[in-house]
Amino acid sequence: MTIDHPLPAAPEQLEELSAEGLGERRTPGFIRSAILTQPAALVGLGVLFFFVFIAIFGSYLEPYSIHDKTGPVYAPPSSAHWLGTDDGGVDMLSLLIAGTRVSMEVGFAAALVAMLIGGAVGVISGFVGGIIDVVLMRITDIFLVIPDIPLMIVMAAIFGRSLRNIIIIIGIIYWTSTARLIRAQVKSVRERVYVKRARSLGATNNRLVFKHVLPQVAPLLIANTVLMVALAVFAETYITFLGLGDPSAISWGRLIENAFLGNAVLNNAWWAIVPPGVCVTIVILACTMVGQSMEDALNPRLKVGHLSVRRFRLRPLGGKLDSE
Amino acid sequence: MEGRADYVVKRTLFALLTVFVAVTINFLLFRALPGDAVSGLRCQHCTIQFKAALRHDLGLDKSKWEQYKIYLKQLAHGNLGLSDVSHEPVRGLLWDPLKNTLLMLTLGTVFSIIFGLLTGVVAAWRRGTWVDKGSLWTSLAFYSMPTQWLGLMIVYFVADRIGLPHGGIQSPDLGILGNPSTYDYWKDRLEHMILPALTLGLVLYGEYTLIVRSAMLETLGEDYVLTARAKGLSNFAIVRKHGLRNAMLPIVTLIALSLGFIVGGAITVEYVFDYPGIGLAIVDAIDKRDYTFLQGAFLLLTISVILFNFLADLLYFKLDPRVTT
Amino acid sequence: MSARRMLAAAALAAVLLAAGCGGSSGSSGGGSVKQGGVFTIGTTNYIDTLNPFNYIEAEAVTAYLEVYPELVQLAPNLTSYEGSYATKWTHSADFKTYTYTLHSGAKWSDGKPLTSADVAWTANTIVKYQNDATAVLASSVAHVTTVDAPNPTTVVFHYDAPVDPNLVLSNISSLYILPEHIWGSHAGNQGKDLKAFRPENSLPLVSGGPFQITKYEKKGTTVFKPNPGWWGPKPHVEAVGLVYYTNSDSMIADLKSGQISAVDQVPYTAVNALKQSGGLAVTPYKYGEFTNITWNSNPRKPQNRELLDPRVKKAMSMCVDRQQIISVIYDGQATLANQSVIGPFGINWQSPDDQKLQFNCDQANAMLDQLGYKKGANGIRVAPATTGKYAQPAHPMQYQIMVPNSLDFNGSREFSIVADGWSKLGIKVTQQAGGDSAQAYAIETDDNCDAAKSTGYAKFDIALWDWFSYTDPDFQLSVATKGQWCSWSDTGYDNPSYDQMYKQSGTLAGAQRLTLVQKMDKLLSDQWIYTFLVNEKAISAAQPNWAGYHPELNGYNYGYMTEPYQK
Amino acid sequence: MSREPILSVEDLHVWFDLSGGSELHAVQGVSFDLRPGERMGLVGESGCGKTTTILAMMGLLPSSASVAGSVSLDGENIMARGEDTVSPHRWKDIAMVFQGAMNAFNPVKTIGSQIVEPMELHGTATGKAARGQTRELLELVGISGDRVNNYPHEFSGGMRQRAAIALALACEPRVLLADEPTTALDVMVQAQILELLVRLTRDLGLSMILVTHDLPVVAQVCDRAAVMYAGEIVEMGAMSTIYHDPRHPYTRMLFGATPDLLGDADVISIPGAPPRLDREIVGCPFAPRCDSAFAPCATVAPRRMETSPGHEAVCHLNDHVVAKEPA
Repeated sequence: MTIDHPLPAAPEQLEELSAEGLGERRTPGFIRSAILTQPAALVGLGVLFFFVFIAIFGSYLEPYSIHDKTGPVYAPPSSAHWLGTDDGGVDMLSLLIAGTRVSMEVGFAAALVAMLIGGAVGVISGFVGGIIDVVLMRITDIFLVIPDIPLMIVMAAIFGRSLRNIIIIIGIIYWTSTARLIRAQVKSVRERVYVKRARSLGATNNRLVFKHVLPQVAPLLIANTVLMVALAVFAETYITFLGLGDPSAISWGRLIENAFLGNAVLNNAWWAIVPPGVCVTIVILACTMVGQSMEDALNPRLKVGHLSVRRFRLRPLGGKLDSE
Repeated sequence: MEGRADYVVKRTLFALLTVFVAVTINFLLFRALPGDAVSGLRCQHCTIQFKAALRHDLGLDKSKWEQYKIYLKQLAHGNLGLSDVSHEPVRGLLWDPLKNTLLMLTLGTVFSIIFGLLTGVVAAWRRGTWVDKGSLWTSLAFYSMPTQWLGLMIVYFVADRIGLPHGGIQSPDLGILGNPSTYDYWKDRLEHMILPALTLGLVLYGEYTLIVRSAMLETLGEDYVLTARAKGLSNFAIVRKHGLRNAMLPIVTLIALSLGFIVGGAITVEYVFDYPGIGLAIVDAIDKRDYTFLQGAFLLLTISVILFNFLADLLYFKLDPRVTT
Repeated sequence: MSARRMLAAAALAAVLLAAGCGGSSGSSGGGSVKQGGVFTIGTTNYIDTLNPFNYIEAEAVTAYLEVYPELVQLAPNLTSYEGSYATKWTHSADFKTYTYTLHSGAKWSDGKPLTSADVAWTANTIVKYQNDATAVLASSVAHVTTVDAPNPTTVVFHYDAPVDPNLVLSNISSLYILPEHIWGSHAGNQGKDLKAFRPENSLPLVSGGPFQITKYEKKGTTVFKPNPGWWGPKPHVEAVGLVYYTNSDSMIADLKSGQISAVDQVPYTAVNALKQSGGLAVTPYKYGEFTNITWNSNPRKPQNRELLDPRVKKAMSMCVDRQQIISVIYDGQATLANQSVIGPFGINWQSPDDQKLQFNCDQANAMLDQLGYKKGANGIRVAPATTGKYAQPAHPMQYQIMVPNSLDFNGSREFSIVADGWSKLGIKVTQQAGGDSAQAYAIETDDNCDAAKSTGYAKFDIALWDWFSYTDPDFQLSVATKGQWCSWSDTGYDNPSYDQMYKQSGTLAGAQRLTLVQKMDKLLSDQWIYTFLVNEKAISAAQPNWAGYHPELNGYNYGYMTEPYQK
Repeated sequence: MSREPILSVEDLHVWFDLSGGSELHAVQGVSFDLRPGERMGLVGESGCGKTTTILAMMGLLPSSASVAGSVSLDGENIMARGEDTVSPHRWKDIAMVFQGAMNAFNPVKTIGSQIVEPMELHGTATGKAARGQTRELLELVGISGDRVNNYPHEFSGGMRQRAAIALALACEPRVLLADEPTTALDVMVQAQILELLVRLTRDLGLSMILVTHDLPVVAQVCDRAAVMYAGEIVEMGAMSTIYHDPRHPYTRMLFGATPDLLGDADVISIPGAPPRLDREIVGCPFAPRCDSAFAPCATVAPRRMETSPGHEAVCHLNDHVVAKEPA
């Protein structure tokens, strides 16, 4: 689990950092304010909404059919084809829009799968504790070490090429870091006063989990899921590029693969190479910005830097006093 | 001190357990395929009887549990089976590409670690300045790029401009009329290695800069850094004596954990650059559905990643006197 | 990815290439022939082994033709055979004995004599272990009982049945004659040692052909240098380098930068770029690959049995826009295929009465309407319920099409064109990925495939496929027999009277055989077990300072490497 | 108490930049003198600016801080040119025992090497001599000299605090700033550490500022105390005077307050919370929590008054008692 966070944390650290800064019960508007106060998060969110919009309404926006040859092979961008055409004379812009749909679908669905598995394991492990916790965390540790990408390749090669399989494979490979993060959170929430109070008042475990623990863990889970979307989009391009993608689905990964197999480089067709990669990069950046901003807000783990080029400044007293 | 010995024992056991789990997953995954290695065979003489005999020869008529035991036993002897395609021992088929990959990977990784450390430390040190912001965004961008795409971009925009080959491992005309000199040979090799190593290096560079920066920031926020400053140490001395050494702890762990990613990156990079390493061999095996080879390659990669993680654990042990469990 | 397709099943790879061979009838005349120079050929196929009992990759044959002698080879016209190590040949009146006269005074590159004894040893060894260790080359001696070497320049092949000369030559052209003094000691252990022998470990290889292999890198460069003891026409070059690339992009880049002399197959997507870059000779040439839709034609097929009806298949075929396929996938470098299983190289054997396929969706719709396949509310046609042994309920006409990923053209794109056409007919198809051809075959034939019990071919409906064409129709015709069930048969076609005709065709020669072959061809055409789409053209490119490069000879004729020369 | 002050802080202000452009006025005109051999307590709740004050004196504030005022050592204003003038005196003349000695030591280096570090840096001792001194220092604070090569995690909390004191003494400073040296230690250990500090200042002739939230501790240890509230010193004087006659309700309440039962938090059980320092305060900052507040408290800021010689307070209650302002 190495490409999940841009500022990833070692397993040992995961525990610490999520336990920090969580002293009090969070209000529901927390996420909103966490995002709205950070420009990077706002920009990221805007970008994500844009791509989600394209994904949903893309079929109305595609200028041409993605199955038809509507121009010459590798035609450069023109007024008829804004992003030129590919090795089959198919309109690149239409392909890019169609690719958005599939890539976003895989991204969000796989992240959801990872969130469900990781969240469930994390909550159970953190809430129940004891031997179950030990066993689940040992399993998580092991999967954390087994290299994800080779495992993903093998699974994709074995289970066959369909979108559903890819979503499941990505999901079941990336749940581990979520599980660790959530477990640490749940553990700290469980020890908090109001949860203890609820427990002493006789709340059932179910009620405790759904009424008290989950709402507190949710923001972190959502932040983690947003980061996971980036990971899933990335993984999809990876699997697809190796020829293990869904053959009937046009995704960004597929377009990169097409550019490679279709000799776009030889044909000097930068328009077939650049756009899909730029889209992937932008979406991953956007997810990272949103997810990271949320996590930072949840875990203010970066303390004051004691070291900096700029030291404290001296200020003449008079000026300050004037303004008082 | 007893606790420290325990640590080594525990990490060793954990590494062994992980290897065992990986081996088991490997066995189970490939048994999840519909049919077996024999049912996919097609040939004039592949009668039902022939297939049954072959199944017997390969031990496929035994129970899964028996097969699993045999598999483990074979592995213990270093036997990874015969390729489904070429029928040669997989162990031998892995060796040549592995050598090529290791060279390229080392070049790329060393590049990225050196530059990642440098820029990460500088960014953390100059936190909030344009140096920090610039390097943060650069590394985030590289980190977000699909490796294969970055490779294509480099082939398209860079290769011809700086006169390096688009791919391959040596020039096609090298050594046809006699053996090249050692110098020519290695110069040619290096020329073919630079771009794939650069691609891999850039992606890793992005990741490592981010890792190092955040680890350094965290370390520089620690109380003992304030103590060091109070003692009168210069900034450079603080970074060198107190910052880096302590930041190395998370960095070592994270770099070890990123090995899976390096391996993954190497696969696409080799594919894009037509570099005949283990990654290209894997792509080829995927293409030909050479499952035994894939199985062997997966095991090799997994075990080496586990091994490196274990080494990182030991390094951690060396770096951090606190570790006990 | 790979320009020529990988043959998955080792045992029968040779069959595919059986038709290969031809003669180098000195086409290097005209112009000034400069001797020397290094000719490097880029290819996306590799020589997997120099042991012909073990090879899988078609590129290996390229090497065998240059280092192991053959009795005959395919002539440069690619339709007839010419002598190679054999100077002439005759057959008995009953077509059961073939006698070849060999070059005299031939030598292996290590100076040992090359004689009929080597031919007899090689052929007899293959016959002896043909069901196991030598199965890869078994087809080259199909029906052979024994081979005699009455004197050093005569070799006699005895067959257990009459075999047509065209078929014999076709088969014998892939008999790679091995030096007995090297190989003889490796025939132990029931012949199993033959497969284990690695001739590439001691280079230069002992050669009886125009070249010696001095350097071999499986996935790198293999170097051929002229064999000084070779008895045939001398190569013009100082050396030939066969350079393997997995990535056509870097191959073409090397060609453009002048690092290699020629490329045998330029990917269709790179043709225009090469033409525009100028300077290179970009040439289309005759190629044997033809593509098709495969229909599951197993008469016991349990579901979607409407697809057994030739009229339905014909109607559906009529709404596949083959021109669109040619323009989108091949960038124009292909032609419409005849509806004949025999393929473009065997055009002389095709029946003149084969089905003709016109692109006409309206008529196709009318035909389906007439056949009673009415469109449902969702616009998808419904196949009505049937009764009888294979009763099936009424069901919508929606199918899965299997697309193997080892096709050397863009299969997904072809699928989408086919699917587009059929959607106009109210027929819905989805793409089923099938791995490479071996795995796709495995899906087609099912796990429990058994010709004796007539099990298998029960699950799939339609596949996109391609075949390679030969000058002799025998192999293609055999594919539709029950004998090829669970093996090369991709359709599951099972017609005893057809099998009877095939059996008979093996014992006929001359005009009689032609008549029967055409009858069989027409039968298959009428049954629409395949819908043939296009004949591919291959395109080669070479540096302008080279001449005499005939890429079409690759795999058929040693002239592939002996003829190129510097202008 | 007639000797010249060794350290003199005059009208010290510290502001922190906050995100969004606003500022936090953390220290608002603090002035006090420290004489040789004197132990002074700086007392107040969490966030009152006491730690910021001593960090400012050491020049250890982060770049988000700006500082005004003067800090004079032997009459020389070491704050005159910021970092440049502070740094030569740091650790050599003024050393510090940090709050939470848990983290004041680098966990991956031995205690000994960390004590040697400033000696070699400032050239007070090098090589073998430095190592010898380190052993002596450890013995001085009550740790066996054989433990120089131990790592911080091998020390108990109390030992680590002792080691931190040894570290502070490494360059033989004249002024020791101790920031909550006993927080997070159990009561027995606390007493031992305080005793050690008293002994050391007496034996070595050190001046010390003890920063704490625990007024009774100050009463035990110090000669003089300054009570801080909301960035200001609200009462300052000899310990005995303050103890017997507190002239600010906050001081009185601090004496009455018991530390948090868990003993780990810097919490004082006075109802209400201190005011926010990023806004302007009208009237007396303590008024909302004061049990003796009356009319002028809400609108008029009280002035500093000398209630008796050497005893100052900032409270309206003293308005009618004393007419004399401090010089």
